[in-house]
Amino acid sequence: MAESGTTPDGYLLVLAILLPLAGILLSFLIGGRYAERVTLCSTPFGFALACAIAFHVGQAGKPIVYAIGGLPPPLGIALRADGISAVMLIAAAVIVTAAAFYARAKFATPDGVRESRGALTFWIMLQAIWTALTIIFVGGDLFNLYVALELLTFAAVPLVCIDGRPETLAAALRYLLFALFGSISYLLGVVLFYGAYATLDIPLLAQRVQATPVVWTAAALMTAGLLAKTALFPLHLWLPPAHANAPAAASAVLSGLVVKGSFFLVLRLWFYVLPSLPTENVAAVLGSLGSAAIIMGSIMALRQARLKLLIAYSTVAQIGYLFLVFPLAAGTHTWSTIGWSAGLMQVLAHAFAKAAMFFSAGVLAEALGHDQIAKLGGAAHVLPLTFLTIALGGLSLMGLPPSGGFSAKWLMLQASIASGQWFWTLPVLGGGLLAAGYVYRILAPALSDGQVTLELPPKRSQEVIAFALTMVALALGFAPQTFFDFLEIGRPMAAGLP
Amino acid sequence: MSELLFAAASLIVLTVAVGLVRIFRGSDDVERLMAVQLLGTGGIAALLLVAYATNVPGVEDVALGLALLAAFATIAFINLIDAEQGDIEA
Amino acid sequence: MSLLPYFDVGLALLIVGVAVWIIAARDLFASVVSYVAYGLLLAFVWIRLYAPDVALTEAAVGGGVTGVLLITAGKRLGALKSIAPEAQPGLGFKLRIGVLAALVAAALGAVMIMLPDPPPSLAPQAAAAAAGAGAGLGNPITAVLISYRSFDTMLEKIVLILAVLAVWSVGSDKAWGNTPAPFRQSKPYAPMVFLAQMLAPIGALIGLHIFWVGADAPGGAFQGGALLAAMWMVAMMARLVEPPRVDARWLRLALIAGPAVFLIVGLAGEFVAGAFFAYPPGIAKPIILIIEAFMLLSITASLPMLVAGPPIERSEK
Amino acid sequence: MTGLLDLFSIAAIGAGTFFFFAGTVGLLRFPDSLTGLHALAKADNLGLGLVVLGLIPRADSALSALKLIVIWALVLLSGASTSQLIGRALRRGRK
Amino acid sequence: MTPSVLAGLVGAALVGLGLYGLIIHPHPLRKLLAFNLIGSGVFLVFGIIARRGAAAGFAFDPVPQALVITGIVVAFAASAVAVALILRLAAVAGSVTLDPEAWTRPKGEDAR
Repeated sequence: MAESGTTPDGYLLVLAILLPLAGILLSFLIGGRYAERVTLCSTPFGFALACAIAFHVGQAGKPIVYAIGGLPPPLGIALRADGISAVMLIAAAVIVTAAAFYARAKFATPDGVRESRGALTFWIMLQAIWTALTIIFVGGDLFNLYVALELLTFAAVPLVCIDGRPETLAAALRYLLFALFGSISYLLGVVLFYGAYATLDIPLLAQRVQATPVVWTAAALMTAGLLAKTALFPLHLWLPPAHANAPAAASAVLSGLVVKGSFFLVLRLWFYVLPSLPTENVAAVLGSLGSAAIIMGSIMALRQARLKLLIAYSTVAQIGYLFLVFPLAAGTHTWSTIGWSAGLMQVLAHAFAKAAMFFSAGVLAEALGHDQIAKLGGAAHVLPLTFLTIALGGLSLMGLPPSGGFSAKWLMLQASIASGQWFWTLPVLGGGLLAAGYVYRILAPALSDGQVTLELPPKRSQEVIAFALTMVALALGFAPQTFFDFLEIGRPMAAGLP
Repeated sequence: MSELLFAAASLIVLTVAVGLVRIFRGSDDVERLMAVQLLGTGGIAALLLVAYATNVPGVEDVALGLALLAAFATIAFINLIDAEQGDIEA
Repeated sequence: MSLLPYFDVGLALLIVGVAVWIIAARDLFASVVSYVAYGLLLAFVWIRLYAPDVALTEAAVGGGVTGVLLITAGKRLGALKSIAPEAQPGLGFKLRIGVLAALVAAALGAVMIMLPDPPPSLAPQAAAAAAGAGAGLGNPITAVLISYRSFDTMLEKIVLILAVLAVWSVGSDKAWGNTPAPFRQSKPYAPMVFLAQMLAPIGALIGLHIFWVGADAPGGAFQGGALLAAMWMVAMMARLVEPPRVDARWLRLALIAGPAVFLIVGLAGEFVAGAFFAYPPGIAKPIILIIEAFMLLSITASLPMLVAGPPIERSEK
Repeated sequence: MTGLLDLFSIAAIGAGTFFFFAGTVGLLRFPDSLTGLHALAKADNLGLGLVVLGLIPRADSALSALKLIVIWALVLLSGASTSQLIGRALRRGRK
Repeated sequence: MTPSVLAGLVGAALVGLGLYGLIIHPHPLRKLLAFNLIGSGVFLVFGIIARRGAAAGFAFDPVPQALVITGIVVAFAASAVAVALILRLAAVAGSVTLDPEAWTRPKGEDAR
């Protein structure tokens, strides 16, 4: 199951990491407006590399591997791409590319200056988020993943406070403190794993782990740290101010992708490092926290006065759904596969829908000069495409067909019933109803007859980018069975696969 | 021989501890600063003694680093104290 | 009965005592001063754990440069009189958090006692690799950092670059392209200039020495770089030199030199040695020294920039 | 020969430790803590010098021995300069 | 009690103390000091595990020792970014409060 040797196509993994990494170094050196050009030039190549990786994984039907420096674990570090890595790589490349093109208007270096603070920071940090996520998705070594997590934090925090207002600085600082607590807790778990088994390689650990107190403590510490970074209730306090105050292009990446990075590592930990442990109780705790997040996040979203804060609280709720994967995909039952598909579908559907929502909120705030929900009366008549995007994205958040969100929630219901854990249907359905409530709160005034004046005409290209992403979220609802089979590639407990 | 080195180190660490009490009780920033500097001196002595007794290689370099950094931190502290007392523009 | 166990227990009590003080001290300054003392005591523990490399890193980066970062922060915060810290939390809250923290510490302490015996270790593999395909480095830690786990080390340099940019990015738009605030407002008096003039060159020499011996003895690019960085800061504190402009091309080049050279060598490895980040046998040691030299440069450039803070507008000076 | 060197080491380190000890006793007995600290600084620098002297015969190499001396010189240098700096900061602060 | 076990207990105590300080101190600079205490406690655990792994002629397992060097540098970078944010917040807002209510409530509207 766990091969440590390099596969012939493994070099693709190194290239996928080194491409954006070289972009960071080049941008930092030559600076100025070149940082933007470097980003825009490298994103298509990154997308192509992600597709190539997915193609090779699909063809081989097993993970592709690269041992860095030709040194196999445990002494060396290995990179590994399986089904979920490949899918996440593609999602990240698409959303980062979209954010880059969306942000061109706001983060262009002004004429007459060689270099500006906001532009240089945005373009380099965007590439850094992309680099960090790539490593997280293909990393096979727990300490290497720690460095990638830190990279992600250092890239994400400055984006929150890029416009320098006091409330954004306070939000960024809170975010940083939560993230640092998360990293150090994760790191403590990592060292305990090393102390118990003298390796940090995921497949090697999976072969060796036993249910000892040291392993449980290590897993608990790592999980707690990752939950703080993923903003799972009750560690969600930092997320709404941070995501709501960042510029729209950054919010989309933060909400759509960055929190998924740490969630991805929670998946790796429980389904790839510890699949052999009896984890029913852990799954129940994570599922309960997720359920609480769905309900609390949705209720908070209903109460927000600002559109971006509403969308940010909606992220808190949608993150809750992700954690239902733990009780619903546990073990090797036939329903586990359904639960697994549901969880990954939710990751993808939320990533695209939420990025589209934040992009739309950005267009709206720019055009109207505010994002107060109470003052949206009639706004849909002047910004039809933007509100269509919000409505379609909302469809996915609520879980109505046809959308990726519907597939995800439908599969969750199926897995709950098939596994006899009917109680998980309550948060799934309740969250859908509450989501309908908060999406209605945006759309109802906007579709009414009020009069709004545009301060600035909306940027057509930005509206189109948001709309395109929302279409991806809808298209996910039509994903064929082969797509779900692909997600099973390399999963240790996959039922019915070698 | 090593026992004697340990004994000397223990005694010096004890005096270091008394210096630390000084930091705790001292009401004055300058006093606290001097106590830290003295802690550096005693700490280096005790470190050398223990490392020689337990055969840790390369400890001279560690002590060199500590000596440099003690001076470095002191300069930073003096800048801080000067700033708090209102930097006089020269 | 040896004296050493008593010594160790005394040291342990001392460290925990200082840590309690750092948390409990009323006044921010007292807390920061104690942190510097704490860094020194930690170096002691690392020596007791037979880890002179880490002792040096902890003393230089964890204690020294972090201490100065906090001191500088305290200084700049002190200049702003209107800082209103919030009310202290209530006793009940403190009690509950205290119990939680005590439980975490107790659980962790129990786990430390329960670690498997005999302990698993990669030391045999590291020894075998060093003797065989390894780079012929006498210091196994340097071998791990630059060879077996080179990928981590390169990424950590990228983290430093991002941190520098993050620090710069909190400045104002108008300040971009200027220099960070000087470490000291007024002209220093003669003894400080004298001390800096003596200390900086000697310290730089020591830093270079520690870098140079790092291939075979405790030391290396991290430790040497941290000392060189400290000496650059000493020179800036005494106003012998001023902080550079954030858009200075040489500064940018110095900051990226380490990871960039690492990246290029790593790419070349695929063609020369058959794998990314592999070193061609035979000339591995000189190549590693070249990488380390550029990393030394990047560390020396980045640490002072992290302490100096964002660029400031001319009028703010 | 070794016995003689050992004796030298013991004597020097013992004397050094005594100075550290005496400095601290002085600190506790001086009425003004600042004068006490001043006295302690002198005693400690001497103490470190003696400890270093005692360790030199035990150093692995000439380079290590040289480093030991440099350590002491560095502490003396920074101690002397910082005393002046601190004194100045103090005069201004307590005026 | 071996030095490793003793150091392990010290590491555990430091993590607990730091956690306490991180949560209860309202001032972000004090929180940062507490974070550094947790960090040093975690690093000590690395040191113990390295020391326990002494084998094959090494007095320690070099892998955890190398990892901790990376960890120390990363922790320093984190502290530097936090300090920059704290100072900037103090300069533009005159306060370093982290209370989200102080910042997120829109003018004239009750956000709760």
